Parts: sequence; structure tokens; C-alpha cells
Amino acid sequence: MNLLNRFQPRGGVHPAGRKDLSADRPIRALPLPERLFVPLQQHVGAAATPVVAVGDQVLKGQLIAAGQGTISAPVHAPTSGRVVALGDYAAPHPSGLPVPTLTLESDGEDRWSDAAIPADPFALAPDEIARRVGAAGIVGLGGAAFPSAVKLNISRKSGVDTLIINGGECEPYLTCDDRLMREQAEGIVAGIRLIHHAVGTQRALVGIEDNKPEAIAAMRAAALGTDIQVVAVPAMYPMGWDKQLTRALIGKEVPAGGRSADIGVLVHNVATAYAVHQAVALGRPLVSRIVTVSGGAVKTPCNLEVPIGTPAQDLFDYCGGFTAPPARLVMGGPMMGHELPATHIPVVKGTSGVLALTHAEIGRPEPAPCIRCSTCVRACPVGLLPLEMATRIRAADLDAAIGLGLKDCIACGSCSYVCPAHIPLVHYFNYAKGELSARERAKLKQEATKKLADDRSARMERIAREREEAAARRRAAKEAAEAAKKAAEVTA
Amino acid sequence: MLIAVFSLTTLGLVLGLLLGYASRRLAVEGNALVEEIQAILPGSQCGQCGFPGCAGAAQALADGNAPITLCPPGGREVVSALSAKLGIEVNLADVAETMPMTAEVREELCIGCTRCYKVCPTDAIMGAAKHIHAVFREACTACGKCVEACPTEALALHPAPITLQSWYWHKPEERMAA
Amino acid sequence: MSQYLLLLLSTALVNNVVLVKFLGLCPFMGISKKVDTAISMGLATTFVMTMASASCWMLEHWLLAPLGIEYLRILVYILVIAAVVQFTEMVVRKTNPSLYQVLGIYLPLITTNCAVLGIPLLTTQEHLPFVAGLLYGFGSAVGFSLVLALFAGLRERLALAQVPSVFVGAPVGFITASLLALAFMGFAGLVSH
Amino acid sequence: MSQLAHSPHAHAPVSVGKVMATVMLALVPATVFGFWLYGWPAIFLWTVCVAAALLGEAATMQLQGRPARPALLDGSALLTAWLLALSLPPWAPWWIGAIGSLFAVVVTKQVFGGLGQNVFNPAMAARVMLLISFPVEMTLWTAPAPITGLHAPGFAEAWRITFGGGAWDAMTSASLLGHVKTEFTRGVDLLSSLPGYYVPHDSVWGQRAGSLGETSALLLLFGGLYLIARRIVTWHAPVAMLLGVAVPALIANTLAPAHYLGPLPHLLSGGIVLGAFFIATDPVTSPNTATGQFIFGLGCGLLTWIIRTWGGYPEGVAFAVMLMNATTPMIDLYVKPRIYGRNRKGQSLPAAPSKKEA
Repeated sequence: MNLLNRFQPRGGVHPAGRKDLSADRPIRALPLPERLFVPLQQHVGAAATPVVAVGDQVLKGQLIAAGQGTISAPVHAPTSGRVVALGDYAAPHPSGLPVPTLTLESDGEDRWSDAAIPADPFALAPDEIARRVGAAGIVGLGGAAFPSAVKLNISRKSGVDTLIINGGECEPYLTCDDRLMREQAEGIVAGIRLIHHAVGTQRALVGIEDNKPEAIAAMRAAALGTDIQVVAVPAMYPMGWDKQLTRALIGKEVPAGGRSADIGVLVHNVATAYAVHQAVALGRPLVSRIVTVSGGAVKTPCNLEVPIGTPAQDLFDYCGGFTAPPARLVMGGPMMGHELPATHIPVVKGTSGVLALTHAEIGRPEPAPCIRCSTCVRACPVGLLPLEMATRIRAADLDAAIGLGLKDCIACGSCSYVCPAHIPLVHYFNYAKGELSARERAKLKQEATKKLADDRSARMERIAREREEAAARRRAAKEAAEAAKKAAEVTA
Repeated sequence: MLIAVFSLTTLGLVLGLLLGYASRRLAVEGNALVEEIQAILPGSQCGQCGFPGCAGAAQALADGNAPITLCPPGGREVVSALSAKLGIEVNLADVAETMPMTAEVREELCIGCTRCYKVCPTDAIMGAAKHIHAVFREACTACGKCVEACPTEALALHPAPITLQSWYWHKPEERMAA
Repeated sequence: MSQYLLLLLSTALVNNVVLVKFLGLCPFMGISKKVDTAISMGLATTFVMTMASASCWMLEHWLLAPLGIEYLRILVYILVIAAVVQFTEMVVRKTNPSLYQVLGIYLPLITTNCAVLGIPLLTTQEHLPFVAGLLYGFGSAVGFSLVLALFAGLRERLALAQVPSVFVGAPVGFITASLLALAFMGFAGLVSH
Repeated sequence: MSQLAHSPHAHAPVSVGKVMATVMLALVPATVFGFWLYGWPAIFLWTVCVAAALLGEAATMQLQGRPARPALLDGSALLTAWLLALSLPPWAPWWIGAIGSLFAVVVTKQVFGGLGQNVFNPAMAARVMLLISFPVEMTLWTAPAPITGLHAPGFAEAWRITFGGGAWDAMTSASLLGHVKTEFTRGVDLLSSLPGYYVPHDSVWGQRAGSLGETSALLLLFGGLYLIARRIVTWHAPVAMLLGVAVPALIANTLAPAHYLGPLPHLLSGGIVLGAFFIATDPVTSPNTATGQFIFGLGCGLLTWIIRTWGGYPEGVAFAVMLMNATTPMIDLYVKPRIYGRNRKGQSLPAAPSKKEA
């Protein structure tokens, strides 16, 4: 029973896909914007450090910021032009807080820097492929933005035997991966084979939701003659969650708190595979990505190849602007994406879509009391009790929420989506996670300051003791001197 | 009458002996509660609780002479840790969530007198005599001692600036004011 | 055999010590905020009540009745109960210090739990033989623990509910207890003596 | 700090009001049939129940200084009163309905904080309270007198029955379970008391004395199946509750047919079907998980059977539901879904060593 069950996806919801808005629009290149705003941190890990100065001329694909530390990724110039500023600029982040950003003024030529192209990329050593992937600044393009080279190295070292390529794209509206698979299946397959080669996996599976038959057909055609298996998986949200896809494809679960590598699996997104091919075979670092521009308020939804750092406004303008004032602008998909505070915020490596949604599409009336209907329990792909966690967080009992599995929550939004009382469940969970990490930081700080305080009091004691000893010595010396003086007087 | 007195006395004696024996067999070492509490407290000895340093506060807490919400720099974290340790229930929602604060020097007012530098319990103030001082935010516990010591009111506590690393979602609004 | 089973059922459910006889309400309200604590308290009380039933039966039949000093019954019973409670307290303190801290004053207060005195007195009154008396005490204690645990579960939920401010705490607790008592009336007539 | 909207930026077209409305829709056929069967007094009683519940809800919300409109519009008070009305003797005086509804809405719901916070099912708590407080009025059943038939009371007479306050001289009749219990205590066993009294066909169609909600098992079953089809409720609690009654009844009946009723009369009489599909599925007072709901339903059924068979009351659904309501937090504490990547105990699954390493 267990075996059968395991292959069944758990929980999940079936939101209105709305992919028809843009699914039939071929990918077009966005005309070069005048100015590009390239944040130095577009990935998980340490921010990159700039290696160019204001006023420098750069070529497309030239390194402009180098990664630092083990988990980081470099950043390359998305086009040729001049660096005009290096400073804080609004980040593509729900807080809208500024981050260090390089501003590039395009010279309109879009000239590539020279790159060494290997004659046969498959002749490269696995180490070398991973190095090139890292040097090209490739991060997980599904949205997680984890540096891909790090994943490759971990997987090779831990002896991963299964490569899973995530073509789930379960978020409504988004069609960028779908289009990429339809149009660039050859490139994706070449990328998969490169990763396959770099990690030394024994099998490669591509999981694609069955609501994308064209993509499945294109990928199957391209994979013909290779050992890559293209598998149709049932369409449901969140099938694109890597661990859900892993369970659907091979029936194994990644241990809680562990990595895919723990069960011998490496998961990469289709767009990442394509980027690997571009970087290793053609020597092109990651300077652009496919972005879906969609939503009920967009005049002509489309799929665009966009240079990293392009302000969202340029994308909307290219798509004909808005038919109605949008009720909400979203970066990413509607389930997990975040609201865009303004349209001057740039597209980054992890941006899969920018959406302009109408009131009807958002559809979120006022919250009502929870009736414990446990629809959220059925919807949760992880197997949590969202309603119980939220009531505990509301009552400020975060420890109880952790006991219920708060840390296993992936914030996929399924529970909030189905809640008939419209309770912002995921919002509660993300607040609680933030609060917990704030507490963790506070605790670390407290430990550090406690040590400082202890050191200081020890020092103060020592100083006081030394002062006392010195005073005692002085007193003794003085007494001795006086005694000597007296003795002298007596003798005199 | 005598039977009653005798039997009750015997019963009492027997039970007393049994209990006495049991208490020896089941004796418990004195608990190290004070030290455990002291480990929870921030340890910056700021004295805002009214006790002479954290050791005094820990003693008072162990004796039950102080509320577990006594420590302003500790915030909710310390309250919940104390609540778990001492089994005292407290509604954490009622504990005012204090904004993380740090001391800031207004450079145009600082005269470099080093008084703040001398009182800071965590060595969070840098500077030398006749030089403008600066606060090392990571080490500042916002105890406020430097603010009191400053002769020119150049020091004040301000909310710690929010960065991309420290930002997180606010709590969703309560749906009803009960 | 079946009569013992019925006796257990009767004392635990039908004539539940808390919800039908309304004995032992003090710990019922006091130690019912957390399920874990309530279960521990239930275990401690079960131990005390069973021990007390047994030792009181022995004292009654081997000491008080032969000597004709039944008028000392309450005094002697309390003495025995106090001793058993003292013993339990030592055991808990030794084996589970944190539970000792959490139970706090309610642990020594088992002495004054009227159910603990009431059950041995009732067993004496009904002239039950030793095994029946023991089961009577045990069954009552199980009933006490059961409703204590159930009630604690309910109160854990109430603690998270947005109860109107005038009812927060004990008031809503008492209303819940009364509704629970209402539900337990369904067992009425289940076991006829 | 800017107050941006949190994800998700889409929402399923569902709401609490819609859920309640669907449940009420499922109750309509059985209720309308009951109205036809018991005539104007039943309609009056239902109206009194609903009016009292809405008034009680509005008044308590007002007292707390909370807006009354949303609470009234979500339909929860209406549904509670409706379910209560279905469980009362249809010719009961008006004050039974009024007191019951007020108790349900005010004491068992609003005192706990309103919708979603109560720990006991309001309708069942009110029914139990009424049964214990007014045993005479609560066990006075009438034989059905279809509204179109000759024996049915007219509007004016019905007004007197419901609001007159005096006893009425209509045909009173015991419900099946009451009859069995009475006969049994008189020493008449089932083999002689049942024939002529129990006709399965009548139970299915409701041609038998009882409350509005216990007469037409078939229409209620249809309503319940509709709810399951609409995914408002899952099958776990209802099926478990029916099993909880049927299985012990079958075993006992096979062993001693003279002492124990068979499964079919048990299922078709009393509030079992109403309880299984509309009460045990009350989301607020039942467990979160499917397994928990199954245990809950099983407990409801089993306790109902025990109380019916050996207890002092002829009907036990309301008691059983309340008792199981009390166990809901415990069930929720111990029955939780398995978390991805963890075993049932919540420990992380072991990492599978890969083939290369081995």
C-alpha cells in the first residue's frame, strides 16, 4: 500500500491555471533597455563584490562582480555599456528595501566579450564543467536562486545517482519554462547531458506536468536516442516543488532538514539546464532569462527574453501597457511570488514572471473566523496542520508552532488559497519564521555581548586589583623610605 | 479512650518512620536553579531590573520575588525562557515587543570625554579621549548607561536600522478587537 | 468478573467522581491547563486514591472496627492519605523534578482533594469487600484522570480561542465543565446497581 | 515599512457563507418533507428556533461591541437553529425552541468566542440541555399528520399547539426507540414488541413518529451524499458513525435477537443519519485529520449504540456527539498527518546511502 501511495502526490490544490493567456506566445527578445539595474545579490548566499568602478566601459558577459565565499555567485554585465552608478537601489524583495546595485547604461551595441568555447564540451572534466557553471553565475532559475555549481559539487561528492529535471512549472500564469521546452528542447537536453556528465548520475528524469503536452512532445523528440526519460506527471500545485516532484517520479522522500543528495537525487530546473548548456557549450554567462509577462490587466501577455536588471516597467510597456489599472503587481507566480512595490524594480536571475492582476483575479475578501474545516490540512503538500499552527502563532506561542512542524512549511500558499475563511495562513507562517530567525540573531548577539560583559568585568577586576597592588607597593615603598629617613635622623 | 490515643499514636509513629526512611532514600540534591536562571539572563549587568546585576536578579527570580518580565533588554525571548524554566505562565502577547534598539552618537555634540566609554558594560563604544566616539552596534545591548553618563546628550537610543537581512513579515492584523 | 467490570465502568463513567458527584473540583480546575500535566496529575491522583482506598479498608477492618473506635475514622483516614501524598511527592520530586515544579502546590494539595477522602469513606459506607473497594477507588481515580485529561484538552483549545474578555479563564472553564457534565449524563442508567 | 500584500495573490472562490449555504441546501428536502408530514406546528417551531438564534447572535455580538452583520450573514446561527429544530419533537411548544436556540447560540457558541471557537456542537448541547431540563416536553412525539391530510391541525389550531402553552389533545405516540425501551423495561422482549411496530419501509419514508430530522432517513441520506459530492464534508466521519452503530448492532442482534435491535432499525431510527452526515461532520467540533474524523465518527456511533442499548435514555446521538466533542482535542493531539520527510513520530527519515558510496 505504501509503495502505491508514495507515488501519489499528497495534498495540493488546483488553482485556475490561466496559462492560456501566454502559453501560445513564442519567446521574443525584449528590445535593449537604456538602463539596467543589476543587484549584486541575486542568489542565496553571500553578495558578490563589484570588480568594476563607476565610469568603466563593460562588454556583454563581462564579469562585473565576483562571488565571495563558498556559497555565492558572480554577476556579469547583461549588455555592453558604461557603469554609471554603484549604490543602493530598490530590491526585488517584498520589503522594497535597497540593496547594492550596479547601474549600467547601455551603449546600444550589445557586444559580447570574447569567451573560450570548448570544441567538445563533453570532453571537459566534470570538475571543469562545475567550475564553468559557477563562473557563469548560474543559479537555480526556478525561483530558489541557489548557486548551481555548489549543488553540482555536493552531488558529485555524495555520489548522487539520479538527476531530476524539474519541468513542473505548477504556478498559474507562468509559461516561461513551457515555452522554453517547446522552443529550445535541444539546448535543454544538451544541458541535461552536461549535468549528467558533470555529476556522473546513472539516470536522468524530466518531470513535466501533463497540462503541457506540446512541451512533453518536444522534449521527448529532443531526448530521443539519449538515456533521458521524459515523464508526464499529474498537473497540480505545487508539483514544481522539487521534493514533491521527486516523490512523484521515484517514490522517495527527502529526509526532513536534509538535502535531495541524501537520497541520491539532484534536482535542477529546465531553465537552469538550458543556462548550463549556454554557459558550457557556448561560453555565455547568465545575463538574461525568459520571463512571462501576464495577468488580466496586461494588454498582450507574452514570454520575453529579458536582460537581467531590466526594470519591470519596460516589460509591461513592451506588452502594450495595462488595459485597466492593475490591482496588484506581482513578481513571480501568484502563489509564491511577492508584490512589486513599484515598477522600477529590476528583473533578476530568479524572476520567472511579472504579473499585473485585476481585483477579480486576486479575489481576497476580508478574513473571517476559522471554522476548522481542515481544508488546509487536506491541501498541505507537506502534511502540516496550518490551522493549528496559525492559531498558535496568533497567540504568540511560536514554540508550539514549531512543534507542529512550522520549520517544515515550504510557504507554497496552498492553505491560504483554499481557506474558505480567507485567513492569511502563509503570512502567519512567514511572520513566525522571520520572528524566529530574529530571535536566533538576538540570542547570538546576547551570547556575544554576555561574553563581552564578562571580559570587561574580568578586566575591571584585574585593573582594580593591579591598582590596589600598585597602591600597596607605593605605600610600602613610602613607609620604607620614611623608616629609612627616621633611621637616618636617629643616626644623625 | 486509651485505646484511641494509643492506636493513633502508634499509627502516627509508624507512618512517620516510614516517611522518614523514604525521605532518606529519595533525597534530592539542592537545585542549581539560580545558576540556570543566570544563564538565561543577558548578563550585561545593566541594572534596569532594579537588582544589583544579573546574579541578584537570578536570585530574586529563584526566590519568587521578581516577575519574570523584569528584564527589558532580554525581551520576549528571555521571558519565554524563564516561563519555561520556572513554570510560570505568562501571556507572551501581553509582553510588549520591544523594538531592537541601539545607542547612537550624535557626532556634532560629542566632545570625546570618554565617560560613555567607561560605563559601557559590553565595550560597545569605541574612541579615545578628545575623539568622537562611535557605537559598535553588534555589541550594544541598549542598556542606556551611556545615555545617562553623557554630559552633552550626544547619546540616545534609536531603533536598530532594518536591513534586508533583518527584515521579516509583520504579524497579520488581528481580525477583531476583543 | 463481570461485576468487577461493571463496578469499574460505574465508578469511572456513570458515577464519575468529578462530573456526577462533583468531588475533586479543585485540582480539576487547577491542573487542567496542559494535557501533559493533567495526565501526570491524573496518574499521581490514581496512585494516591488506590493506595488510600486499600490502606483505609485495612485500617477500617483491622483496626477501627475491632477496637470499636470508628469515630476516629476521618482522622485516621486523613492521616493515612497525608502520608501517602507525602510519599508520592517525594517520588515525583526524585524522578521528575520539572513535573514537581509544574504541579507545584497541587501535589501536596492532593491531601485536601475531597475525592481522595470521599472515595474511601464511600467504600466504607457501602460495606464493599476488599477487592471491590480497591476497584472502587481505582475506577473513581481513572474516571477522575479521564475527565481531567479531556478537560485539559478542551482548555488547551480554549486558551487559543478568542473568548470574550469577561469569560476568559475560569468562567469559560466552568461553563465547559458544565457542558461536559451534561454530556456525561448520557451515561445515566447505564449500570443499575 | 511598506505594508505589501502577502502571497498567494489568488484565491479559490470559496467562503464560509457558501459552505453554510450548501449545508442548508442539503437539509432542504428533508425539512420540507418534515413540514409536510407534521404540518403548521413544525413550521412554527422551526421559525421560532431560527428567529431566536438570530436574535441571540445579534444581541451577543452587539454586547461585545463586535459587528453583528458579518456574523449573521455567514449563516452559522441559522444552521445551528435549523439543526436544533430538526432534532426537536415537531409539536413542541415555542419556548422549547426559543430556549434551546438561545442556549445553543449564546452559551455554547458565543461564550466561547463565537464561530469556530466552540468546543461542543451547539445544536446537540442544546438538545441535551432541553432533554434533561424538560423531559416531558422533549419526549412527547406525535404521529405524522400530513399537512394535506384530514387529521392535520389547521393554521389556527397549530398556532395554539405551538404558542398556546397548554397540552394538546392530538394523537401522541412513542418513537420507535422509546417504544422499545419502554416495552423492554416492562419485560416485553423485542420479538413480541417489535412486530407491527417497526416497518422498515415507513422509516425510510418517515411515516413514523419522531422529530423532523429523524423521520425521513432517505432524504437526509441524499442531502448527506450531496455534501460529500460537493466536497463540503468527507466520507470518513459519516461512514464511521454508521458503522459504529451497525456493526455492534449486527453482532448483538445475531447473538441475542430477543434483546438487541438489528442494525437496520438502529440506522433508520432516531438521529443517526442526521447525526452522521450533518452533526458529526460539523468541522468546528470534530478532529482535523481524516483518520481523526474516522475515529470520531466511530466513537459517536458506538456510544450512541451503548446509550440506546443499556442507558437510561432511548436516544443517544446527542450525548454521544457531545462526549466525542470532548475527546476531539485529544484526538487532534495524537492523530496528526505524517510530515513529508518524517516518519509518523515526527523524526526525520533516514538518508538513503547512494549506490556509489556502497
